[in-house]
Amino acid sequence: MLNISNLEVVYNEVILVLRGLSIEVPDGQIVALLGSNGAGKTTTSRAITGLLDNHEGKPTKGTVTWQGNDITHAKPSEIVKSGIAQVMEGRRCFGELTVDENLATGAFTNKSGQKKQYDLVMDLFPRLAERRKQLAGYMSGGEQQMLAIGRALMAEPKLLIMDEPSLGLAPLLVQQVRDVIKEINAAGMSVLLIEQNAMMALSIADYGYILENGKVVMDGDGQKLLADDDVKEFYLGLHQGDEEDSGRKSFKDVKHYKRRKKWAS
Amino acid sequence: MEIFIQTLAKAIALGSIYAIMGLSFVLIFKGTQVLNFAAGAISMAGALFMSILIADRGFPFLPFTNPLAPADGETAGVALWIVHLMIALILAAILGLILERVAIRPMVGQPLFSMAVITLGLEIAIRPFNLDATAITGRSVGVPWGTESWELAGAIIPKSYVAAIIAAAIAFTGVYFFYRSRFGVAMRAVAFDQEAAMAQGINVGRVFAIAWGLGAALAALGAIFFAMAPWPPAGTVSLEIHPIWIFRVLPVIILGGLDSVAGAVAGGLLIAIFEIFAGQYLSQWTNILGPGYSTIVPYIVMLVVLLVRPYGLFGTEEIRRV
Amino acid sequence: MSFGRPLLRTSYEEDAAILPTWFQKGSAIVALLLITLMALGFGPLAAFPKFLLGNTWINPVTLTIIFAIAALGINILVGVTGQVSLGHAFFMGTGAYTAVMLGGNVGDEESWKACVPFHDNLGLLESQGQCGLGLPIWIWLPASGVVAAMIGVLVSPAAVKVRGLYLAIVTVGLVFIGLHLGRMLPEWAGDFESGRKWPKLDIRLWKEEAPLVELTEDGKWFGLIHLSEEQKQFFFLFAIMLVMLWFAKNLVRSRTGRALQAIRDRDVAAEVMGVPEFKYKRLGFAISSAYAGVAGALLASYNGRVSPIDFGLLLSVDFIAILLIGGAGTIAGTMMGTVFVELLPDMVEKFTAWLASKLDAGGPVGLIANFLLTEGGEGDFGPISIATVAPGWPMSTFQWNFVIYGTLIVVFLIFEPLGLYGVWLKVRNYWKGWPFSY
Amino acid sequence: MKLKQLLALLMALGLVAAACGGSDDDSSSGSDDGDTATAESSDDGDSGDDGDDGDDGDSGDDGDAMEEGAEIATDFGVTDTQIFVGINGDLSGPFAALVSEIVESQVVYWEMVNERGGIAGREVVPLVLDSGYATDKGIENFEEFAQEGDGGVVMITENTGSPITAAIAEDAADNDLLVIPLSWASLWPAEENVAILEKQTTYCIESMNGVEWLKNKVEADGKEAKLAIISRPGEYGLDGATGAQIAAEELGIEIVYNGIDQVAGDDRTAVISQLVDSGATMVWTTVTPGELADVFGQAVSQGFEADWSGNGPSFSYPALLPTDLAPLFDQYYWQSGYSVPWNGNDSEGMQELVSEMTARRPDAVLSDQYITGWIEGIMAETILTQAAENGDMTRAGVVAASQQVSIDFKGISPNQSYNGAYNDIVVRGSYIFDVDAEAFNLQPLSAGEGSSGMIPIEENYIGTVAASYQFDGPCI
Repeated sequence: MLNISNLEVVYNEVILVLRGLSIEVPDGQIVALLGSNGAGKTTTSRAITGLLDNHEGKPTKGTVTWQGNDITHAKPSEIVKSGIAQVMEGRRCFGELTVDENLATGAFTNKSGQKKQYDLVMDLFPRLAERRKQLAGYMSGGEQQMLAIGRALMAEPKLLIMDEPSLGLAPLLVQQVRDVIKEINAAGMSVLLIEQNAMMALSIADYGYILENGKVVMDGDGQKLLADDDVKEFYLGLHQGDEEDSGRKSFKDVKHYKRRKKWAS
Repeated sequence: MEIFIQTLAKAIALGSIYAIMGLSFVLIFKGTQVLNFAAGAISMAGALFMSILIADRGFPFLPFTNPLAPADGETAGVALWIVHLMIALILAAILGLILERVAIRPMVGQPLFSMAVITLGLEIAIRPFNLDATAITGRSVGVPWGTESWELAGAIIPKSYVAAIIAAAIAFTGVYFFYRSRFGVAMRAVAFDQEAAMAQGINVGRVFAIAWGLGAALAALGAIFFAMAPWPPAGTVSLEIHPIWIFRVLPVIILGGLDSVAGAVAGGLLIAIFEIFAGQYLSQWTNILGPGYSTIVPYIVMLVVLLVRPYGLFGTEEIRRV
Repeated sequence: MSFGRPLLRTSYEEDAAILPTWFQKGSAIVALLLITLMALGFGPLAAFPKFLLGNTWINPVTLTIIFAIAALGINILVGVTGQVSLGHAFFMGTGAYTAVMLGGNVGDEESWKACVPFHDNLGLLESQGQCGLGLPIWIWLPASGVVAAMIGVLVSPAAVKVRGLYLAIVTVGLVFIGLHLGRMLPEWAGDFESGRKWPKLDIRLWKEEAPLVELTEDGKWFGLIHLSEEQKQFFFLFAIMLVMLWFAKNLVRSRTGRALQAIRDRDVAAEVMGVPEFKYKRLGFAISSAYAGVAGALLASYNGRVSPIDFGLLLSVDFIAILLIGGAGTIAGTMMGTVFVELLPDMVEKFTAWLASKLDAGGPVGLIANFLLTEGGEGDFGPISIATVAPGWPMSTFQWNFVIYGTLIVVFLIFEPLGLYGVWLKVRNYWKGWPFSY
Repeated sequence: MKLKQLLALLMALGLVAAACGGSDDDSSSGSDDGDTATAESSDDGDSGDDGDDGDDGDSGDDGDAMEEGAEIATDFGVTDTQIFVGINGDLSGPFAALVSEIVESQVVYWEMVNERGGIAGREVVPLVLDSGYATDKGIENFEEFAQEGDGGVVMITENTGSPITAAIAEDAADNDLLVIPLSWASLWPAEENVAILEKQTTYCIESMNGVEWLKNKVEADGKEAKLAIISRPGEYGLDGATGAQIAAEELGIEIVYNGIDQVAGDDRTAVISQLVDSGATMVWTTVTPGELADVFGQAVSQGFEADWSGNGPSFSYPALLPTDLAPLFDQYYWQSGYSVPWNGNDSEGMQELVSEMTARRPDAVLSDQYITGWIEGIMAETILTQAAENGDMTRAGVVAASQQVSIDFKGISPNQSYNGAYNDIVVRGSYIFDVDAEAFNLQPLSAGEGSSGMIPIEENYIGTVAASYQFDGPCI
């Protein structure tokens, strides 16, 4: 179980991004972390995986614990070794490496299980099996996303952090990614799903957190959040009373000042 | 005809030395995104290690002497010499590791040119030690074959030329296969996207260390073969090793493409062939071309190639932001 | 003016002001005042540089001013336009030689030795080649900038084709071609190592004998104030630097400056937004080269001598070091970087000499000196030998000076990769948020 | 508005400046000696430290000297107890290894002089600065030596390199500061360079002697004398090559390859190929040891056989004889020089040098560079002593004294005079050595044995060309 409590993260020693964030990812569950741009979602994933250093950020308060061990200041390689892998935002495939080599990098900490995981990934993504010798840089966005997920799976993680896996993908592909997540989860892996696409995320999440300005402002079961009015209005873009039009509304009518989020009052 | 063969042999031998040096640059650049301006200092230190081992028979501040070294006044046999060469390369690699740990590791993720200036600082700081160690006396690397040469169809080909070509071939093969190994793939991943590589659990620090260790060893290899008899320092380790890295090898690695192993070799050979052949066959035009014209031939070749192929012959076509 | 709220800008003019805050205005005034008094040898103020740089501190400081002008140029090219160039030395050389050709004395009987070149025996070389036209400074100084700028324009197409490190190395080629030209044309360039001499920095109206403003003799200026030759040159060059500084600062905050920065940040995006990439890269090269040319001309003039070998690759590399140590892209950073790179070696040298003089002083300083320094006697240990020659261990102070200098560069960049400007930013941000840390 | 403020500020500054300037206007040279004047009388320089912050090196100006300094007039760099001399050496640059040995022996020389009571009862303190062979640093160091306050010196006893010497020549004349350059180029007899003291044989004359000697050797071996000249760009190369050309012209030797200025850059293939093609039987080089090793090594290994020699700095036994080329140098190269090699004869001067150096620096390794530093020491001592006798140890007085002296090197090197027309006083003798790689064996001085491998063939050799050539100024 991953447990983040009261985490504060400061960039460049001046910019406070996370202000006492607390979330939990129980084993075997899919947890969604939602929020608009700049809410601190990606920072959260960096804080878990130890990548804050690259961005001049550091956790100043609070802890991240993983299966009882404090990993707040652990090195990325140690964290991956302990069973947390991530699919980074924007896929970040190694464009100059072939598909096989990309997958090999994913198994860097998992030398013994490399063969097993490789077969698993090839089963999961038949597309990749067709393009094993191709340079990753020349593949389409969807294929790259699959490669990125496959690469993360190569480490045989117990927790998979996915940062915006649906970003920039066609709806059909989003659907596919969603299915893959479910499949992975069904195999016993817990997933921390960081998304802007709240609909997609909440539809499969066991639990969800909504982040604003570096704090959790709302949390609850996936279904409960989906049903929440504020979530509907601000994250799903649905307006109350417009429901029969199913989301079609003129933005002329949007008067934000009229409605305040209840957590902001 | 003899002249042509002689010239060709010299060009290929010089190209081999350029290639070894280029490989050192490429390895470090690809692994750590650092353009290593300290290569001159590191390589000269490596050559000094060789000289100290084989000529002084041990470091003065250590209590024991080198038990393998040949007796005073004698030169080592080829096998023994190669053993010494290996030890010197290992010492150079250790120096590379130390420098990486002390000066480069804390800079992981910093801009390219900041790192380059760090290496420049290292070069400035290490150079006096090299100067002090060579002082005024010529330091030999104890080459077994000395100034001996072979005759081929009337052309005189020094054995050192052949040795340099063999060394470059071995170095190239080694680096080529290294790049296909587990660590090699990790290194290329780090080169492409450091953060993504970290996210895969690749220990970037270790990759940096390996790149610098190997790079330093290659640098020392280049310097040791450049310190053999027919080359300018005439069989000695001299401060002339410092400038060759910056002044003559830069066009080589740029021509080949900064991040290409094959490019380093091709660039080295191409530049050396142009340089040596221009020196040999255009010498009657010196009045027009100016004294020492062959020194700028590499740059002219580089300019022409780059205007046609902006990322060198084998470089990756990607805009590197600096 | 908004005291106490430095980031509150109520108008565009205020935002684009040269020195937007009262603090900056104030510190600029204080700095000017301090520098002026220091150069005039105002007792307590001059004691500080004297301690760091010795009695003749004004010479290295003046040299630093000249380097600062060139550094402003490279900042415009590398820091603002984002084109990494290692060819700055070449442009400085261009400016220097332009100045020599135009400002060097006419080769008549009574003029300088430079006009009667060494190489006239045996018909080895043309004899009258090394003479200039004897024009005054107000012609040769701008001209050297213009000529360097024109050559910069000629080079600039390469920047569109080649990028990043590749461009940096291509421009290295320029430096070597420059050196080669220097070797090929000794009748123009003078001897490769010792070069050619030429008249000094005086301001003349035309070619008359007595200068309008005397800069190369001790004496009174305008009947007002007695200054030494060094002080006069210092103030003159300092004034030129201020003008160049003002221009550079204005450039950065103008429409052109914004276009250049857009190209730096993402040239393709800038092009899409209607900023013509080639035009502005060309402009960046032209302006930067002009600065280099002017600095080169002043350097030649201040040294009294110009030779091809002075404009080698290491000079160019110096400027990259200046930019990075100072913090690329900002003028304040450039200035700080110049001071660091140009004056630090001198300071280190003076420091070790001072330490050596304290060897017998006792007290903590004496202890440290005793620990570090050795005279080479029995039982006297320490890494630094103060004997003049010390082959082997311990090494002489002269070699240690370089070790210390190199180490300082490394240590500094490790602790502050953003350069001196980054240090300043941290301090400023700290006080901005004080007493809240963020 | 902002501009106006700035202007107002500048005006204010100007006023302040004027006020400050006015206050110490009467002290002749501005700020620098304002505070030293007060410290003048209190301390009398007890310690011999050579830290150049000069905490106790008080310099009298004219007035003080008249009162206290009795008969001897002084201005800068000479106090009642100390004489400061400057050494502007390359201690970290390309020639650091050579120059640091030169400087070391000069320091030893002053130690010896001081032990004998100094000059005119004053201790001689050498101040050492490092130029790194960079012109602007060299100029900066010169300014430091030339200052008219603390840290100023009365003469510069060593100034490394022709370029730096050329750069400061004019300022030296302006400041009346006498300079002994570490440069044998024949540039300094010109009238403007009165403050630069040429020492020993010039490169030009050395080349004349060397070429003549080579010609005799080649012809004695039954070959036809065909000369190749190779030199590097710069005064050194030009001066040496010019001398060789003059000799060839006078002696009617055919120059089959004229490589003046050609040894430039890092790649010398062009020079080597032309040299090998030329069919020369004798080669005169004016290059550096590294360049010689390259050209010589490759030419000889391509089967080029000729007798080689060159100006002194072309060859360096410690740098070249440990190399694999040593047997080839032994066979084909003859070294030329300006003085007897280390322990090369029994003359009084040489024995003094050997015993003093050995006693004071037992760990130093045998080297001929000590001779150069020693010679500079002898020159400076002779000149300063003359100036003291004249009762004028001002800088101008020292320059004047340098024009009166004849210097006796006591058998180390041909004696030298500065008293007369250039053509009459120029030193025309040089030394020629056989390179003996077998004998070469460098040892610490204390070992008392070892050899540089330079076996003298000709001492103070004056060829017919050099003997009769009329010098009216520099060769080049």
